[in-house]
Amino acid sequence: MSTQLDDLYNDHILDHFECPYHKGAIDHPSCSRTEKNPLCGDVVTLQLQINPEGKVENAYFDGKGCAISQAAASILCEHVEGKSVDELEKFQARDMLDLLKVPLTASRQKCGLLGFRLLKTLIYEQHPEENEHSVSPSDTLNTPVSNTDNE
Amino acid sequence: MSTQLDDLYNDHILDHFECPYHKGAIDHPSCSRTEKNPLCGDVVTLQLQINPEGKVENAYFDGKGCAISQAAASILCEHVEGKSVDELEKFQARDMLDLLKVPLTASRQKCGLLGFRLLKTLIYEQHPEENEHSVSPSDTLNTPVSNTDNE
Amino acid sequence: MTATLRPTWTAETIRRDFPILEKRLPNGQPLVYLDNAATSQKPQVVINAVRDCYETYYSNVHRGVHQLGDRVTEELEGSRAKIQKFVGANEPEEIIFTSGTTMSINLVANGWGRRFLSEGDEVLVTEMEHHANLVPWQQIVREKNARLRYIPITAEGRLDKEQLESLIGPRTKMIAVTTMSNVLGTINDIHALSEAASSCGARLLVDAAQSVAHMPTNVLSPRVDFLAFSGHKIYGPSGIGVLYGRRELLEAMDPFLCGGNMISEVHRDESTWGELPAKFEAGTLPIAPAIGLGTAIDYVQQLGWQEIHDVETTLTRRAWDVLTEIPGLHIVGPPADERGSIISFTVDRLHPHDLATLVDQKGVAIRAGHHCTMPLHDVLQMIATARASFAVYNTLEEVDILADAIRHARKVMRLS
Amino acid sequence: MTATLRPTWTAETIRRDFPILEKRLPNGQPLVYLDNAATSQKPQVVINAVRDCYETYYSNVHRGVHQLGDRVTEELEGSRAKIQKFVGANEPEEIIFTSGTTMSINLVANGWGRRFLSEGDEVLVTEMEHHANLVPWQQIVREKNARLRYIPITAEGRLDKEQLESLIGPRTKMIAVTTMSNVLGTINDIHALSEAASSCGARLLVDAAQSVAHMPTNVLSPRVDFLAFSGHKIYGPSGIGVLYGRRELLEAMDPFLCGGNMISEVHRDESTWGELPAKFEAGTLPIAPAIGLGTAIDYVQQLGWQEIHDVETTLTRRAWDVLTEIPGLHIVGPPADERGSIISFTVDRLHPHDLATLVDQKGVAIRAGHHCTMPLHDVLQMIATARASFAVYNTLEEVDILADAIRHARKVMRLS
Ligand SMILES: Cc1ncc(COP(=O)(O)O)c(C=O)c1O
Ligand SMILES: Cc1ncc(COP(=O)(O)O)c(C=O)c1O
Repeated sequence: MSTQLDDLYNDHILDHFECPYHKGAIDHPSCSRTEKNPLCGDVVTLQLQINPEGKVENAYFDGKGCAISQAAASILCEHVEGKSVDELEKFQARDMLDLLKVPLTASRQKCGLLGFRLLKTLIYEQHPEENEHSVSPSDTLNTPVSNTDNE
Repeated sequence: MSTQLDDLYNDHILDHFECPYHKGAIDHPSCSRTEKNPLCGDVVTLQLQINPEGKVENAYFDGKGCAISQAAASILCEHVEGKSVDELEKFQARDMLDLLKVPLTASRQKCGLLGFRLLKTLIYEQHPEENEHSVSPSDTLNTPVSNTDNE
Repeated sequence: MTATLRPTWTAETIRRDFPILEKRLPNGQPLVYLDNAATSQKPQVVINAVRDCYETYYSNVHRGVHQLGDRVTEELEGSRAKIQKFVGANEPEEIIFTSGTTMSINLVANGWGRRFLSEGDEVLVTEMEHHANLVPWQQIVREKNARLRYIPITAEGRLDKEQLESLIGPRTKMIAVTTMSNVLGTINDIHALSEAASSCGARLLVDAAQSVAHMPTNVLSPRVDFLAFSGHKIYGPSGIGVLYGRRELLEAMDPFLCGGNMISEVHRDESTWGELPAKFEAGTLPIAPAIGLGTAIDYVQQLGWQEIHDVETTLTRRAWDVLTEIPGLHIVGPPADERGSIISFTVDRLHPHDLATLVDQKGVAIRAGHHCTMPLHDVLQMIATARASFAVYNTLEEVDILADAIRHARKVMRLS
Repeated sequence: MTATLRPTWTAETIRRDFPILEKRLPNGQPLVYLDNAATSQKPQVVINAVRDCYETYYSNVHRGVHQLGDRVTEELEGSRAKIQKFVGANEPEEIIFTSGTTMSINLVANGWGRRFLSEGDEVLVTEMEHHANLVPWQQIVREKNARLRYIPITAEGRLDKEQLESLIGPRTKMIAVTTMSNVLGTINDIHALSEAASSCGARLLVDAAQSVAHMPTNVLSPRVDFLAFSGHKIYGPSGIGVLYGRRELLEAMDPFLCGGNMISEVHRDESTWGELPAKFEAGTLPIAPAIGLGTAIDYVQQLGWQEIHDVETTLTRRAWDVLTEIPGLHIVGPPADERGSIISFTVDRLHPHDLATLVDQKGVAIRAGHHCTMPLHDVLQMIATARASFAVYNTLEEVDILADAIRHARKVMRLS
């Protein structure tokens, strides 16, 4: 149960939050997508430039929201560049959380995985035919908690 | 809380149940009314013959149901005969329960008061103008428990 | 999780789990609780689960930006996952927390019915349904100019399969049926009904309120579209119920209750709905009861279905034997071996309410009335019946006490 | 019953009544619970009332042909009578048990709205309503081709009375408004709204979810037609709520949920409805939570409204003072003296979710988000706010811990 939260906002996260990697827009992205977490209003746009060999040459994000969602998107962009679409298909939510290097409580995982969800959808759309009979991204992207709002 | 139920089905009740007083019908009653307790299916019809002086000359009931509802209707008929409408207006649920001479739990009071409810409505209808601004019978007839059915 | 912690148990050992069974009644008698079909008693573990929630980690769920919120959400979602496995559903999102069976069925009648029923469509129910699985359908078919039709029962209180064949057809859009009659004890053949539903493309809703504590529940074999039950009849807390619905259907349906939690975005004049299960869980859930229900399900699974079945059929057979010996006593419904642990009966010249009051003097709690099945009682041509219903903690001695109490009642009423 | 058993009490003495407040959080910190507007903690007497119900007299209500049934019905109806007096209603039959505020408002929107709203009619809400008092109205006005209109708020977060004047008219059929905003803390002038409603012949529904634990509730002066609240925000169990409705209205309305208990007679194709309150209480009620709510109400009344008000305004003023000293912190809504014990705020360059997570490290539970008031947040031009809300058991020290934790959060986030 207990998670040591003191480490959450460490230099790794805060550096990415304050000086994000590739925050902005690509002129002619191969694909682009925006998503919102209505609960906290986090918004992230992810844009990829994929070369004919199926490699991500450029990854940019834009958005606003909590430090976790924005830092995670920045860390994600840094990570995916140079990776092939095939490699990224194997990239799991767990791997994303590992990349953040900080313990996220269930309730904050949705923030940490917002950019990742976009990535998975974009990658999935690269091979829609192939994936026809496999699981849809929404099946694999369920975070542990259905993080809806209530009081 | 605790009520000694052993006395409930005593000779007074059972005699009235088995050999009811004035069970049947009057040919030309002054007023007549039937009511049902949907919970247990008890049905009672009460008929009164009221003379010009406002005295109940004859009271008959008919019906079927549990011993309590039927015995109580019989006891009621015995009691009201010879009483004036004015007297019966003052007759309260508490008085009816006293007449039964047995302790009724909240849940069985509806049975014991079924005939009484009819009486109150019939009496009330004798003077509708007078009563216009007073409480309606449904206000005064609420038994302690709303004895509806559920499981 | 479902490992048998009690490889062998008897009513005697299990009774210690239920604090109320050790108490004396106001009249000083020990309690003989035979009203389990109305609601069951709660084991200490369930009572403690509710208390522990309030005493150690209570807060609101799904808002866990704080530690308590994380913990309570984890517990609630853990309970949902238990229920998912318990009913054999594919995904936890198909499990909706409601306030009870009644609410679950109202949700479907409104959320599915208002959208998918049209003029001339037919909803098929049975003559043995509880009002909870009748009145919501009466209301929605009236609104939609659709029609409610009844699968009749045989003289022995079973569904009439031949009539079923002739009732289903292209207009049948929903078959809504109980798994176990709360009066007759009849266990319905859900396999046959599932096949009937698929043969005509209808949806199948099962009201598992009565069966869920007594036999395994599985929504995939035979496949059902909706399944409803209440926590309070399966040794769980009061105030919590469950609706299982297949994902595609839940996604296609309109929400029922509206408010917080069930939305994605609220604008001034319109809103968009949240994802499952939130879409159907408006407002603050019954948090502690929902968590307690998870504990109750653990408890039942630890007992084991075979063991539960053995204990309960022994009770039911004994009851059948000793009750049928009582002069003037008539049991409704199928034979002892083909029913759940419910026995409804009448005694000649002894009104069920008088009977219930009289056996109560001996500490025996049974029920009398129409048991929320007026149409069934019309078919039976009875106004009311008395009902004894058994649970895992009842004993053969209690069955004998019931029989003695009925004999005593006859004596008091001058019938013997 | 409402005799002041504690003529003087302080947060310190009262804290001992709440077992959770003595527990440590998973991270070892003491709990500073400032999320009371979401849900409040439970005193031992309430926890025990629920437990005692299960351990000593639990069974189903309104079927008391046995002793347990009589007892549990007496307790439940006793709780209803307490609630009746608590809200100042004329009759216990005007008190409907529901699963919560959300359910209560849905009941009115459907049971009243479906019958009494017509094309062109208007339902008036405010910009500060909780989704529970918005989305049900959105749905029913859409169904009826009626219209939802909003009473705007002023820059300080109060209802704009001049606008109110111009909004009401002959088409206004319902005014549905919160007694206290769960974000701004604003306490609305129900007197003025009650007059506005009678001036145009509209019904008035008040959502008392936020005020009910903090100030007296009375449905007769000023007169309101419907009043809704939840047990879990007034130190009561989860899973229970209340709807008060005036008898004439409840009698004229259609039922909402259908099933057992709410009927008088069920025939094959139609049913007749039971009397109040049963007509609106379909199915098995949340029995133990309903009884526990009665105990919670006793508890609050023993504290006394004046005492509660004094304690809570002291907390709110202190919070105002210490929070406004924090650089970049902005409070939304009216001044400390004119609000309930709720303070929502933002901190420049510190997202409310990050803030809530960071203060949680210090054991402080606050909330972050839109608090189920998206239209209000649109008006405020904010996506989310952080919210601290106080109850009788909070202390001035806790307020200071909150302020320190926010300062610490700013430091961690490199803002100071
Ligand atoms: C003002 C207001 N109305 C309604 C609600 C909904 O209450 P519940 O979630 O208990 O149904 C809340 C709290 O969530 C509230 O603050
Ligand atoms: C077969 C059946 N269906 C539905 C219900 C209704 O359940 P609840 O009252 O818990 O909503 C019951 C019990 O009351 C029942 O026996």
